Amino acid sequence: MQVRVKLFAAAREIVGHGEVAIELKEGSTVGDLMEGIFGRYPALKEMAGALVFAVNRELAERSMDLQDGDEVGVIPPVSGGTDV
Amino acid sequence: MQVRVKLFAAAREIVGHGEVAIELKEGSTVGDLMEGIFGRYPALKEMAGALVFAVNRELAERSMDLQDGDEVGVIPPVSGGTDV
Amino acid sequence: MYEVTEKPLSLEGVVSAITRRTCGAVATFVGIVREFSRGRQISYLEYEAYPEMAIAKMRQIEGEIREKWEIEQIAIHHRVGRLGIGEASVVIAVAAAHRQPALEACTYAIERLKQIVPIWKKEVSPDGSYWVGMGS
Amino acid sequence: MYEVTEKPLSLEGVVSAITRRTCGAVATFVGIVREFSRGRQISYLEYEAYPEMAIAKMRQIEGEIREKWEIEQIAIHHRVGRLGIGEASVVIAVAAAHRQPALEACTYAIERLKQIVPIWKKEVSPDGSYWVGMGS
Repeated sequence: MQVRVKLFAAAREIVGHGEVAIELKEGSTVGDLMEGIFGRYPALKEMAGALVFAVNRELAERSMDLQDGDEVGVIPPVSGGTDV
Repeated sequence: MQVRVKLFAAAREIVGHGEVAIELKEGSTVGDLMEGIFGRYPALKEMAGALVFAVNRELAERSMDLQDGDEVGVIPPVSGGTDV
Repeated sequence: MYEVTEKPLSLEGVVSAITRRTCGAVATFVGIVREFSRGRQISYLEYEAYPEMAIAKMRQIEGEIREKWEIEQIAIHHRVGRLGIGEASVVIAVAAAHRQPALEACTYAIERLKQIVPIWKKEVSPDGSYWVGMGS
Repeated sequence: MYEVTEKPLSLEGVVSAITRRTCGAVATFVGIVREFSRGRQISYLEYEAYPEMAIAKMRQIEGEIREKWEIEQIAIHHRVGRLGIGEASVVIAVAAAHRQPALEACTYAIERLKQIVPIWKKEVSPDGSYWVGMGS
């Protein structure tokens, strides 16, 4: 199956693309998907603990099963800073 | 001495003028001034209990002494209604 | 930054007049003439002010706000005269570095304006007209 | 009434788009690019959104607001791309019959927007650039 991964902000800059299509085994989870991506982008892995994920535009746990055609958003960390 | 009386809204409509100049005895108070006006405008007297007064644009008690040249604002009642 | 005017109010004009390079937030409130008031259909409103005292009271409100919140600029423009439905009667804008003081000060300003600023309106409706005072 | 756009935002446009004959109050919030952020001089900002999810989250905020307050209309427009100092990054406007729900809902909307709407900004300053995330 294939999923579309959308990356934003710092995550997008590390990967170099805002969107990538990735082939996965049936039954893969968000966590499985991300392990594959982290393997290729160690700098992204460094912020792994702070990333959250959206599947089809709703926040999702890493344990969530993916389906063919899903859109997975990689949501970079919140800064915690407040300026306005 | 002379004071300028400014009237607004319902009070202005009753008196027929937004501003009148009134001659007063030395030592007159806001209350004395208003008694004279109420004598001429009974409809204004009907709302007397709800009126408040400003002397030189600051709220003032009826017992306040007036000075020559003072500006007395006659502030009609608050409706109590709220629309916005 | 206070005005009591017969001319139509410009929200954009008020906001750009008070925004500085140090401002990250502008909160505004616009009061608008509604079709209905207190259950009556409105034809139009007539606003009347005690302009000099209204401006003085707006300044007082600014003073109260500056004691409570860190804001940069505040503007209060109130229209007087005849206003049709959909027209703005009051525009309040507060600019601040941060959003919380801007929003809180704006809310405070409209509450205090209703309490202490001598502006009245006459609601003209098909079945008569009614003066509505400060506090409404 | 939701938009994520590269075009400059128009406060007046947003307000007139949401105002109905039944609205007596419009509260707005405008977020503006400041000269300084977290103590650093800002050259410009780059805003980036996950637009489809951002719009979905704005709708969610509207749903939350309508459970809490009686409002007529809400609009949230967020700009993306490069913004200079003084430019508006977000405009929120809430129209209601009465002032209290308009003001409270507007305050709620900007707080929730910062919490849940996936929009990031890169602060570009003479000494480097920094991504600042949701929640800031």
